[in-house]
Amino acid sequence: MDASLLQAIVDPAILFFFFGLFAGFVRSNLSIPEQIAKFLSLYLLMSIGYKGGVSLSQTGLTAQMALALTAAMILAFVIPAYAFMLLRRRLNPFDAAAIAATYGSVSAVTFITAVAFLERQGVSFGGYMAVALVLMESPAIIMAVLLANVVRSRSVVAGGTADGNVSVGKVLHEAFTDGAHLLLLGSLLIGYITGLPGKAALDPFITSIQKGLLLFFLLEMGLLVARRSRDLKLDGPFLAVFAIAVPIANAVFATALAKAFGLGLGDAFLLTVLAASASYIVVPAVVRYAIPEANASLYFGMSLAVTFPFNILLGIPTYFLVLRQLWG
Amino acid sequence: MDASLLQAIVDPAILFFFFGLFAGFVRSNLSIPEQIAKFLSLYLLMSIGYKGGVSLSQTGLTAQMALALTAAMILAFVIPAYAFMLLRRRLNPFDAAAIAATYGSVSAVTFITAVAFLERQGVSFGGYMAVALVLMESPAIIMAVLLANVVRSRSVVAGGTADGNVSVGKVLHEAFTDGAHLLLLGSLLIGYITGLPGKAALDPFITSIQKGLLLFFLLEMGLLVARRSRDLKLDGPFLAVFAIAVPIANAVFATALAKAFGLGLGDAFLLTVLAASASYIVVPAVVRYAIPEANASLYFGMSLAVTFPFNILLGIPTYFLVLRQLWG
Amino acid sequence: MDASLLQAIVDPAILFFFFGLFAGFVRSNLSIPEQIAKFLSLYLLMSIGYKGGVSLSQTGLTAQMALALTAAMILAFVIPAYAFMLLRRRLNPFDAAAIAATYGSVSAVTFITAVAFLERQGVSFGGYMAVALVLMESPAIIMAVLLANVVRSRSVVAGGTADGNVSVGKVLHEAFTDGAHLLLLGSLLIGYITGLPGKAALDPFITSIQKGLLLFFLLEMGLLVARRSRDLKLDGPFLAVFAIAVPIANAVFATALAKAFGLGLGDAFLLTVLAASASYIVVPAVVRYAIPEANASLYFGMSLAVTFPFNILLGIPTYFLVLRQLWG
Amino acid sequence: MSATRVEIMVGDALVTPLTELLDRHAPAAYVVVEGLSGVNRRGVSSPGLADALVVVVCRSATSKALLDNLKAFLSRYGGVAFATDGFGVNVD
Amino acid sequence: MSATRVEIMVGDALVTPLTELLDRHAPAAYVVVEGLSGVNRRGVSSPGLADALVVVVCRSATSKALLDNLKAFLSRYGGVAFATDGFGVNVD
Amino acid sequence: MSATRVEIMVGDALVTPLTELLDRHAPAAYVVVEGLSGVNRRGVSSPGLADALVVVVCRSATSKALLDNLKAFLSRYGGVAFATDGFGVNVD
Ligand SMILES: Nc1ncnc2c1ncn2[C@@H]1O[C@H](COP(=O)(O)O)[C@@H](O)[C@H]1O
Ligand SMILES: Nc1ncnc2c1ncn2[C@@H]1O[C@H](COP(=O)(O)O)[C@@H](O)[C@H]1O
Ligand SMILES: Nc1ncnc2c1ncn2[C@@H]1O[C@H](COP(=O)(O)O)[C@@H](O)[C@H]1O
Ligand code: NA
Ligand code: NA
Ligand code: NA
Repeated sequence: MDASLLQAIVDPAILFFFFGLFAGFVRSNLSIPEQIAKFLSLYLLMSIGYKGGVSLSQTGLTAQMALALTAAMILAFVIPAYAFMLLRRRLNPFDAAAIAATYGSVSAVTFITAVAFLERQGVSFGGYMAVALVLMESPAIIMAVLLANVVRSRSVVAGGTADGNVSVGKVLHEAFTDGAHLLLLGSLLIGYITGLPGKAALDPFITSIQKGLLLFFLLEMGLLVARRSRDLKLDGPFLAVFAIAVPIANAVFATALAKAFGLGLGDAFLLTVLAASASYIVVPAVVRYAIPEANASLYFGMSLAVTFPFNILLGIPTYFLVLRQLWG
Repeated sequence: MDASLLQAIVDPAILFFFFGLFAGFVRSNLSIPEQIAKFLSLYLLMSIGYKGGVSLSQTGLTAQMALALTAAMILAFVIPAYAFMLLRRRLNPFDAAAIAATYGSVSAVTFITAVAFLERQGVSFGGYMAVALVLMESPAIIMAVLLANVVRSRSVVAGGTADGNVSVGKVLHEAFTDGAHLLLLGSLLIGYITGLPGKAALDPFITSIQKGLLLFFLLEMGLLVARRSRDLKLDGPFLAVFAIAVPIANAVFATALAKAFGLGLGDAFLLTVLAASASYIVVPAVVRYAIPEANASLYFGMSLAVTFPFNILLGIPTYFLVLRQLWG
Repeated sequence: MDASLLQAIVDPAILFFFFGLFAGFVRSNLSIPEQIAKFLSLYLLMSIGYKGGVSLSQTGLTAQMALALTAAMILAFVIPAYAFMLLRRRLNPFDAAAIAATYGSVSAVTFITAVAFLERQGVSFGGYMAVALVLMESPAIIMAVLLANVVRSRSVVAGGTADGNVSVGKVLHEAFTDGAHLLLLGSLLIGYITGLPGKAALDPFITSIQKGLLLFFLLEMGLLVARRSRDLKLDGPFLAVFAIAVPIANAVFATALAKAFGLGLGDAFLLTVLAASASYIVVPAVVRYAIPEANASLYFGMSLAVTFPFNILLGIPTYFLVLRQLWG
Repeated sequence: MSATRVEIMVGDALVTPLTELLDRHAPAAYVVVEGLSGVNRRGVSSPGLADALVVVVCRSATSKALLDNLKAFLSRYGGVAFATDGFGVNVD
Repeated sequence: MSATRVEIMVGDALVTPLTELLDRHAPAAYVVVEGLSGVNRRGVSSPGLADALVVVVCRSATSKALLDNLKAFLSRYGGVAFATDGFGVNVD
Repeated sequence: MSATRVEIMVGDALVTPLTELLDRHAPAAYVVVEGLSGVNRRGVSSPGLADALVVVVCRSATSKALLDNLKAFLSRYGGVAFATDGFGVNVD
């Protein structure tokens, strides 16, 4: 690991994540108030979306963008499908569908961390990657809920009751109107409409102080991960391996696709990080309602307590090293 | 509507208000945490008041200011009185008094939006207009509570009980010490005392990031308006018409007064917006306690769900167009 | 008091503390939401610690620093010991131990206020004084809990039960892992590691908007002090005198030590303020659990409602005047 | 020991007068949760108009007088209360 | 007067469908406390996955139907409820 | 089915040891509301010294042992609890 990478890891926000882990493990009573943590996540989604919209308004629709978004859509459909088939061998269909949705979708905070990392490396990327983030969020949820519904109707045919069936329309509505998701979409659109003049007025809020707010959010995430990993019981190595191996496989898949589509280094890196990331805000909130049969401590715990820290601490620098080699 | 007006409407904060309306109407679970929303309102009141106080410390007491404040006081007494007489024909005296207080008083957020609008238009105005805002807040409440007390004592004479009577002293105390109101007053005073040197230190907080915080506040307002307007049952067209027509009438009245007093365009515009606005933070909080007989869903609902969006979306640009014509 | 001192008192943040006092005394319903207040305290601790760490990374370990920290450690052990002996004459041993811990420890917000005061006076000081703050926080707590444990075991010997005994290890753990304390330590360390490049990215958050956030924190403190001082019943003059006289005695003691050790004016002033300050965040939170027999309204009330406002309003300017004379 | 618990739902704006009323009865303990939505299906969370939940625990002996006063208060200003008897720890 | 109080602990994500269910029974009052940790010892407070406490007060007469519906809801989506009878003020 | 509900008011600083105690009894569910004012009329909301409300629902069978432990805990550290019996949904 060279000097610039080392310096990248000593980013204060990432160190506060480590510190949160430490505080959680020594059972400190340190905690970020609930509503502040929720607001910080809304703030981060808003600023991602808004900045993405603004860049979009500057570049317009380009070939590079069309390619990147096509690659994102492919990943968004293929990952949850293969993850479900893999999980189905060991788990009941509800847990399998829920975990597949989690890993098929993406993590906005992992994305922000990757963007900050790229900026420190001085590598450019397209503002439309925020659009890729938005596009990759929902398909996994929808596929998972459809699968769960199929399972439920089969058990009805087999003599069960249909009580549990959640209509597809209702779930599409849930997935689309989920607060976090909708805020991202809305901010993207507003960023696109208001463009650079709007951004100038908002910049002190969405750019200058972002690092400080991200720091508190990552501190809270560190605390949560520590608390969660104490409770997490994965019953054997399968799920533990899954939570590391599948992100890596997705990263490899995304990198290959990016190479095949001829994306630039920055875009390829962000696509790789998105594919490797697992959702722990939007998807759990929707799935808890849409697939209540699934065990939240599994899908939420794996994503938050294993995959998120793996990506933040090891994944991001490693993916970057490898991609720089391949693109170099 | 010319280009500069159109651009004014595509202000990001206003678009987030629209977005909040949309999210509320599609029943998204998007929400700004309660305590954050409360803090945002305290922040906005503090920064209005403080900046007003600082401008005051720069200009001192001028003739223009004396004229503007006199006009504000006239409006603050006349509007609730005529509104009560109008409402009394259709409603019980408690609802009439509560709604009159709401429309006789002012909305700080509508004022902030109007100030931001003026700044985008490059039109100057007196910092003392924040003083006008403070002056116009209380008289309506006090008049309404006095009216409600009169009604209560009459029903006692007519055989009722005097239990419900709220002493005038108590209400004056409530109106004066209400948190939002007092914070505005206190910040005005502190801004006046500390002047420009104090403002320099606070500027990054009260000016640079204000737009971003206002954006979240207006998003929350949009969500609230959508939720409120679903519940609002106005029983016939009278109150719906009232909630649009009275603000327009007040705007006309204020404009005429401003012209008669020879105020400048900026001051006249802000006076017009203040007169047209209805309170949905300070007055409902006081009236809920002081006139509990009144139906909160009426006075709060009309003000928040009808008059506030009307002023933000149509009123402000329209008043400006008209005034620019008249002052032109 | 000369002009520059007067101007120092008209600092907006201090005026908002006065305003909070006023609002509390007229029983306004003004209040800063709970979670916001908690977040503001985390924010202030983080930014103190982080900035301290960054200065430390710039200066490295110097003789001046070694002297200042030695003086701090002496104060941290001597003050709680003598305070306990003094208090033990009038109070039961649990209250005596709890109050001794409170006055033997330090107040981070008093420290921030003193730092802002120094900056306005243009007097320099060592960034390592944040380390002194950290060092002075814990010894008092640990001593007090040990004392309380001794008292409990004696009463067991005398026929009581040992139920109440809190193990020293547990208390050391509590004192060390208390959220506020740990955050200060962690931020100091992260500031030290990331140095100036890290600070550049965080500066808009931890420096530019700090004054504004401090203002809201002091407003909340003013409200709390007013509410607390209404409830505070000190049963005779002893504790009231203690809450003013002991801080002054500690200030004198710290000033003498600073002079003896040859510290510079800035460092001596901050050491004096630290010694004079009493904890009202960290210590009460730990003591409430570790010495539950003590009356929280005494140790918390005296520290918050008497000593904190005394230091903020009179102590800081007075200590400065005296020290400037002595160092002049 | 025998104790009574009274739970009150009112508008946020009424918390100060309500707790003043409670203090006159010196209950063993109470806590106030502010900033809620819901009361009377009219409740609306807004910076100016949210609801609150107050939970009071007191000795059964003192609950009658407290409830009488609460009744007058809530009928005057609006809001709902609910009382149950049960077993208390440290409620004396 | 005779009243029933139902207290419900569920995941935050379920508050909207739950209050829609409650509204169909027109209880005298309810309040919602969001952003909590704890339910079922699985509760985890996170920006995406916290728990909520809903306190409902209604006339005893209407509580039976409400509880039947709640039972189906909570068995379907998870969560716990608890009902007691007691004395209510303004619960009619 | 028959269930018991225990409501506890304590200082915020005591929430961690209290929930560790609760976890040993494996109640059906509990939630924690932090940052409150009010307990014992001494409660003061401050960044360092607020109160908390913990609501626990458990099977009636397990409530006796829980209450005994709670009694010792609350007498040691301060705070108040209240228990009632009632009807539970999903409490087993
Ligand atoms: N959100 C609320 N908070 C407190 N009191 C309310 C609320 N909504 C209505 N009320 C009062 O509750 C009483 C009965 O309300 P309702 O049964 O809904 O008509 C009336 O006196 C209202 O003023
Ligand atoms: N934190 C939670 N919030 C709401 N429901 C939950 C939570 N944890 C588990 N559940 C649900 O509660 C039910 C019983 O949980 P348990 O008894 O812990 O297995 C299951 O249907 C879970 O889906
Ligand atoms: N705000 C509070 N939170 C938790 N416990 C408290 C609080 N105030 C007092 N206590 C404790 O409650 C017990 C009885 O308090 P009291 O009856 O007010 O003297 C004592 O052991 C106190 O330590
Ligand atoms: Na993924
Ligand atoms: Na008006
Ligand atoms: Na001290």
